[in-house]
Amino acid sequence: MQELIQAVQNSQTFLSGLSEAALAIIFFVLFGLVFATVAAVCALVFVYLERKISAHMQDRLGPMEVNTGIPLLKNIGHGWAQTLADAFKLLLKEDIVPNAADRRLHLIAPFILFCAVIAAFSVMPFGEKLVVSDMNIGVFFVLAITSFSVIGVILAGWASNNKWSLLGGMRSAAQIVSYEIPSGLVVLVIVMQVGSLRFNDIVMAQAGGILHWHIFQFFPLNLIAFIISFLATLAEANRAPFDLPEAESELTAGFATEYSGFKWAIFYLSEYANMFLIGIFLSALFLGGWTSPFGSLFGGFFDKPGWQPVWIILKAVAIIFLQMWLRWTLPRLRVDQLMYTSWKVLTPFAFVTIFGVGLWMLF
Amino acid sequence: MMAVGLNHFLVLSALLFVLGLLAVLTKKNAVTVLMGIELILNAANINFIAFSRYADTDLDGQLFALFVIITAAAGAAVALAIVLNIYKQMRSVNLDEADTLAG
Amino acid sequence: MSYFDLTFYVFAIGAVVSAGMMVFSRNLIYCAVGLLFALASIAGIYVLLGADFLAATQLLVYVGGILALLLFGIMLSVKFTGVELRTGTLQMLPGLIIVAGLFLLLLRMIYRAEWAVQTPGDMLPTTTTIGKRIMTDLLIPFEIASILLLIALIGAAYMARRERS
Amino acid sequence: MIPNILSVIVFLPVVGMLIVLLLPKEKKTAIKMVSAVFTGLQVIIAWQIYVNFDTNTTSMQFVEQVKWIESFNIWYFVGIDGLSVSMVLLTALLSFIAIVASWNIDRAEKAYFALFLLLDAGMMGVFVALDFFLFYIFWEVMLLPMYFLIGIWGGPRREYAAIKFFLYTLLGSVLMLLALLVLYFNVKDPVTGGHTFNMLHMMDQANHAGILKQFNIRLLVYAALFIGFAIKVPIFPFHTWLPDAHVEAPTPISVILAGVLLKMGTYGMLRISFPILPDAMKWEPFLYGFVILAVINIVYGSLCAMAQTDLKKLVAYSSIGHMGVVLLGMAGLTSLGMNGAVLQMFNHGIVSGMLFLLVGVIYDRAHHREISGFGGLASQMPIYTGIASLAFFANLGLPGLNNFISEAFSFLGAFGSEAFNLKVYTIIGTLGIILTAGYMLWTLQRVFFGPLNPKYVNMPEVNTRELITLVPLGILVIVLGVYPNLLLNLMEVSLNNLVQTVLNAPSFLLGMQ
Amino acid sequence: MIVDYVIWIVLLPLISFAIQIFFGKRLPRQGDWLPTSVMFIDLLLSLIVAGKVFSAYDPEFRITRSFEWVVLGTTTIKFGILIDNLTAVMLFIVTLVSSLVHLFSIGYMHGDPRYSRYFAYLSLFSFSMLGLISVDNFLGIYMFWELVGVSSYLLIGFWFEKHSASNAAKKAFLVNRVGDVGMFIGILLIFAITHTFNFSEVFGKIAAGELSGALLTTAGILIFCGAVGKSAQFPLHVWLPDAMEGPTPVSALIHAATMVAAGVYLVGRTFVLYSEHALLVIAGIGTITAFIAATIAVVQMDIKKVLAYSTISQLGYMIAALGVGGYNAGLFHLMTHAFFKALLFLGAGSVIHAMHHEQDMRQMGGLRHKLPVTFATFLIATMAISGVPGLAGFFSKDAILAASLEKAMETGMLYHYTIFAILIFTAGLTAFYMFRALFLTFYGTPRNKEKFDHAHESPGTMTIPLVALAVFTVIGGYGKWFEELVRKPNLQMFAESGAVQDATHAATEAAAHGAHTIAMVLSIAFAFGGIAVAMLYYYWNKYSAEAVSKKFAGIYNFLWNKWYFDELYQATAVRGTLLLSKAMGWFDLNVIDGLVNNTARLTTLISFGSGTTDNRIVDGLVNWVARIIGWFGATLREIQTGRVQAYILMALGAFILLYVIQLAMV
Repeated sequence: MQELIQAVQNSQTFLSGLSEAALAIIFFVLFGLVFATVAAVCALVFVYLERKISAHMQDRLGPMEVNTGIPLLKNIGHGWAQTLADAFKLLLKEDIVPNAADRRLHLIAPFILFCAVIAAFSVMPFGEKLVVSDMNIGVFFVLAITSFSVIGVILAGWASNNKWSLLGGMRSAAQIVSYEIPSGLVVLVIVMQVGSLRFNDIVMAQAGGILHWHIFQFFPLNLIAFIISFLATLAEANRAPFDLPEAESELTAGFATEYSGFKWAIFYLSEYANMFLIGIFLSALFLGGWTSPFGSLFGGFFDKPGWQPVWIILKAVAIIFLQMWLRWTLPRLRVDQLMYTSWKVLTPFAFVTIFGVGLWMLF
Repeated sequence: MMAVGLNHFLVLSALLFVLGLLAVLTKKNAVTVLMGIELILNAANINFIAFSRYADTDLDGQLFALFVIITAAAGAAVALAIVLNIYKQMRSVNLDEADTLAG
Repeated sequence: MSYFDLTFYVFAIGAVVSAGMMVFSRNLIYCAVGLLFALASIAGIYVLLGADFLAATQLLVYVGGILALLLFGIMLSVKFTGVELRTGTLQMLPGLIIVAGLFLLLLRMIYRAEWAVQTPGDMLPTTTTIGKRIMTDLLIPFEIASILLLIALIGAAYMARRERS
Repeated sequence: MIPNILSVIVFLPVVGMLIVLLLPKEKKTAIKMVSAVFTGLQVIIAWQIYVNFDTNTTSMQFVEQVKWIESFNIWYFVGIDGLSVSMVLLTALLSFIAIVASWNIDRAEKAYFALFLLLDAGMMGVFVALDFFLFYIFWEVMLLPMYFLIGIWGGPRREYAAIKFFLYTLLGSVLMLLALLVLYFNVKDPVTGGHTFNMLHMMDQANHAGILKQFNIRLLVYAALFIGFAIKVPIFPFHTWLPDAHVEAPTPISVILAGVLLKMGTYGMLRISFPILPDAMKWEPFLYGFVILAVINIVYGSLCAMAQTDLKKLVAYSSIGHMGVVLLGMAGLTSLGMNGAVLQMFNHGIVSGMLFLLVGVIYDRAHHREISGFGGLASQMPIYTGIASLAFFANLGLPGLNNFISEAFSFLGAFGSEAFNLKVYTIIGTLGIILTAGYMLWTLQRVFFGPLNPKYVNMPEVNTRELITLVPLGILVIVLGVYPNLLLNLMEVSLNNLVQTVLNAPSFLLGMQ
Repeated sequence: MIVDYVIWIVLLPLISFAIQIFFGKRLPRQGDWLPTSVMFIDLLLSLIVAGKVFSAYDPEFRITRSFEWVVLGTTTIKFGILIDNLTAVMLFIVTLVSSLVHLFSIGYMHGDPRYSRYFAYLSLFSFSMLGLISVDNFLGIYMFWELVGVSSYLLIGFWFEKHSASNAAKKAFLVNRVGDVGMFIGILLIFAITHTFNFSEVFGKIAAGELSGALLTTAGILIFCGAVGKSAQFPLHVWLPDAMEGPTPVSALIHAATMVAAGVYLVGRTFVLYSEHALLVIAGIGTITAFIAATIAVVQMDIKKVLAYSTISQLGYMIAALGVGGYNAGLFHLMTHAFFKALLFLGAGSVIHAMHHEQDMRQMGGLRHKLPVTFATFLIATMAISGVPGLAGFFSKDAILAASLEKAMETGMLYHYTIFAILIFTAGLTAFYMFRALFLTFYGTPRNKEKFDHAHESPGTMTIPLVALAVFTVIGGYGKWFEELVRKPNLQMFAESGAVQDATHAATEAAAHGAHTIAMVLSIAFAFGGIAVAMLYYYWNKYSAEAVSKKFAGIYNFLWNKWYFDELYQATAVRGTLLLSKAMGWFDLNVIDGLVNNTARLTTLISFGSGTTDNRIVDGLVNWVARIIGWFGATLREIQTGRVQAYILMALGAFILLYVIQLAMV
């Protein structure tokens, strides 16, 4: 950020006259918008993906009809514009706010949730250079920011002034908080191996082909760590097997019941953005991030900087597919089972992996 | 406004400290008092870190701030448990009602 | 106005305003939200002061943990939902006066005292040095802190249990 | 010969007391046995002292001197000479006999015997202590158990008597404390130059410094000491506690009270006031006052005795009379008189001890002490009458029995003293002999002779336990009567020395005028 | 060698006393044979001693042995035995009478419940009497003096069930005690000056003039007091008649021969001590006692009382004799009196024994046929005591009268003449009352028929002593041996300057002879006069005694009540001391104790006073202060609202305040 400002200042454009601070503001706004749109777009894609995959899993077609008049695109078919339609629907839909609810909170809650997820992207390594702010405490920052979402969930639950949403909010908050612990611990395993919190350091540690990926190091331990991390982050995103709070049968849409229209879209969007975040986060940590699986096999062709974002996104999509897959196959966990897995299964195993890796590294 | 120096941070922390204190002093609800306390602690942390930045090189200040955060967390947990117990006991958390220790 | 000053003022004002909101607002939740933004902006200020690790811990612990806790506290300690959460204030006037007096004193102190100020070095990543310092010099406090947290955990759990049963 | 025999004899009863305290309350006989054993041991040790006592040195014997409290130069300084050896023997003997006599104490035996042993230690301590501070401490230690012994196990008006006794003696000991302090601060320790409690240093007039040089101060100190000891003796105006204390105290306690405690007053005077302040003692008004009081004691005591209806009160008043004789003997400042006085202290201890035991015997059987209540016991209890008449005749000074010798010597000493003309007073004093004979025989007649009181037709004869207490005293009465040298040559040398030192002590009188 | 005998003579009775008192009951025949046999052994030993002394036949005969009893610095007290002619004679008399009395009491006391103890007391008495005689110093004599007193007390009060007996015993002892105290003061005086008790040393000091003049007389008189007490002289004679309560043999032994004689012996032993004036006093008291006793004896009806008063009067004679310088006359009379008075008492005892303990002569009469031996011996003794010539009594009484006449002639003082006159008159009286008693008991018609029939002669054990004594009464008087041996001691004998023969002795010899014949004539005349009058009243019953007593009722009652001495003493001394003691007792109880209790009450009052003031003023103050503090407390309490925030507020407020103040100050 600092270098950018310097560059602009001495670029004799009309902008250089502005004070550093003004420039900083401009850049802030700029980056924010960029990310918001990128995330939004990806989310829409994933919504569509999810609808199609879940359909095919359940041996049905999923959305096929919705299409647009745009010449090229219309012949893709397969209802590619479905999410667009949804998005437009939500945008246009009347935004109902329960009368006794706390208007302002009702408004803020979704945005807090959304910001938390989007902010995490600023650290994600799409390529060696392609990272917004190459923070030294990258991984730790992600954990910190994601914990914001808890607040958002609680406020949403509370602001909609109805028992179910409150309980849903509370329950999901509890779930997010309790799953934060195993995910935090597991991250520790990787950080121990790499010795640094910067994403790029972690990724570079895994350069050199699929065999160097962390998932395969210290054989069983890192794999367990990956699984724990996958499940924990899934639970944090209130997805699939852990999506009790939104379980339709009991708590309708959980904390989001009273939301409709644009705010609900925001929720929906942040959920999928969260999925995408998880994908990138896990691939960076375990699957070698932007390094190509082939390593120096094809003369390091695939390792060129250009391929780096492709690899990381591919891996992310794979993880997302895995998540969706899980969602539509596994039954929902009961609340006590939910808590049980978190405290009695994931956390102990996380400890085991930490100790294991720790000991292993000593010898 | 002159360049942001140490004094700015000190003023900021003083201000936050004062606001936290005000919350503690004036708020009726126990939880808000707890919030006030958290704010005071953060104000103190700002001081620590400011001095660790401006006054000496190694990170003693920051370490200390870290420990403050840890203890604050523990403190908040216990405080909250107590507040909830008060609530269970007296059906309300307003501090002015919890004056059984009155002289 | 340097970029640095700007961010400082942004965060400072954010913190003060939200702290003010916390103090003066009637609605409990608004207090909580006020506190939330205050803590977030304080995290920002930490970053400005080169304490990046601390900023992250601040966010993680305060915002993720304590604030969530407080919110839970608020919700659990309300007789029945739905009613506007009013929290009055006590002895506001005297409080204000005393607090203002204190603030003036603090200011006087700040400006009178000659702080042994050094020119700040550049912002180095602090995590490694903190990690090293904790594991070497401050091992014992660190262990004690862990025990403290354990105790707090058990204590809170115990009280909460009794509270529920 | 047992090393540091004096500490042993003083602290033996304390050990006994501890053992008694440890024993459970129920084990009554065990408690009694323990205390009997310990006092018995004390008698044996006393016999050791008697045998090993060197009769021809005037210096202190069996001396033990250990630093006790550095800062105030207080020493644990014990030793005995002719004056105190008889008292030590008397205390040991009477304690043992009193223990045997208190065999049928039925209330709180454990406390009783513990307190008794403490009292015994206190008494023994007083007689052996040569450091004024130590003397004072034992004086007080002896006081407390006595209060309880009278106060708890006494007769109907015991509290009154105990409190009166306590307050009286306390007044006395307060005055003594004042004197103690004056002496402490004004006597230079020849060795260190600082203050000292050591009596021997105090006796040496050279060490007197500071205000002790002024004569009126010396008189004041002497007066304070005199009153302190007078209460104990008791001398005429301060004596009213004695009859009450005796009447209310249980028999063994009144044996000890009469046998030993009274002697502490006179012993105190001989050990402290005479040698330390000889000129104050020789000051005409004081001395003649002393003699007049002694004579009053004799005559007044005998007359009051005659008027009593209670047997114990009668014996109490007779003790006052006999102590008057001791005082008279002392005042004469002749070797004969002094020896007579100290011998009288011993003999009176034996005789009054015997009398109280005898009264105790009747009291245990008839549960009352009214002389008129008895009558004609001689026919019913011949042995008891025999011993009683022996004691009665000894008390009225029949020659051939111990009291006569000491009374005769005291009177001879007083009458023939060159230093002062006590002839008239002694003659009045001899009146006491007639009066004593009078009330003694009168009592003997009313209690023993005449027709047998129907109430006591089947009064049991004196039993062996009582005999154990009475016979040794009886033997002593006769033996000392016939051959008093047994004791006299023990105390003779040191008493003559005491008399000489007091007689030719320099007088500060000159300084005053 | 002789000394060892004497030591044994003294100690044997003590040993028998010890054995008798402890094992008496268990001995065969209750142990009466032990003391009696011991007494006879003593008699034998004293005969040997007497034999030795007489064989030496030297007036200066003197053996002493002593040992150191108590050494006290300068003064050493020696105790020892002194034997000279006087001691020998006295030993003989005492042992003789004592053994005869022992013999007599075997019969007399037969069947008494405390038979063995009676003999124990008798041997105790003998021990103390023998000790008294043989001791050589003042303290020793005083000690035995008291022991004799005690034994007499025990014997008089032997039948202590009888109230009168124990009263008499007490009276005897106390009166003796009064006398003893006088003697003790005398001893004190002597010791104070001479620093020794031994007779010879004291007399040597007197000879050397250390003790002289007024002091000497007072010492003499004081020592004489002892004699007055013991020998029942004028002021202290009241106890002897009452002493008759004891068994008659006791009276015979103690109140006839031995104990009462102790006084005379004391005067004799310490004769040198008495200055002229002292002797006057002694003579005076002696005569007064003789006269009073004789007059009282005339009217007595109890046989033992008569004899008691006659003893007192005879003792008066002896003391008077010594007083007038008739040294060996007095002591000779002592010896003879011991024989016939003991005989009279034992005779009376057998009469009483025969009449089953009847002592009142009015119940007796005409017993001469019933008790022939007793009558015969009683008659001899009566003649002897009345001074019928030929018998022992005559010689000694005549010697006394002669001595008093001689003294009168020598000093020519009216005082001595009156003494002589009174003595002569009492001699007559003696004869009268003795024969009166004789006639009342043995002659005339028996007044108590029933008792008279039962009367029978006493058994052998009782009659033998009577006969023995009768023999001695007869032969005792003859022979000059007594005069030569028992010589009147004088100062020179003891002066260090060695014994100077008494030159003046011969001169008085002639004068004495003249006085002697006059005295003899007068005494015989009065004796027979008295006998005649007695025969007139009681033998021929010419005049009735009752008529005379009625006519002279005043005098009669006066005499009958023993000159009201008892009442006098009772009123003055006894009741006086009792009253005084009651007063003292009361004084002690109320005044001194009162004082103490009042001081206690006073202190309680003061404390009450200070208590009330205290709790009104001080307390008031305190309460007031308390209230203020309370008020402050209340006001301040408002601050303690219980609300934590309020506290913090206050704290901060205070902090700011302080800060500001500090600033202001700086």
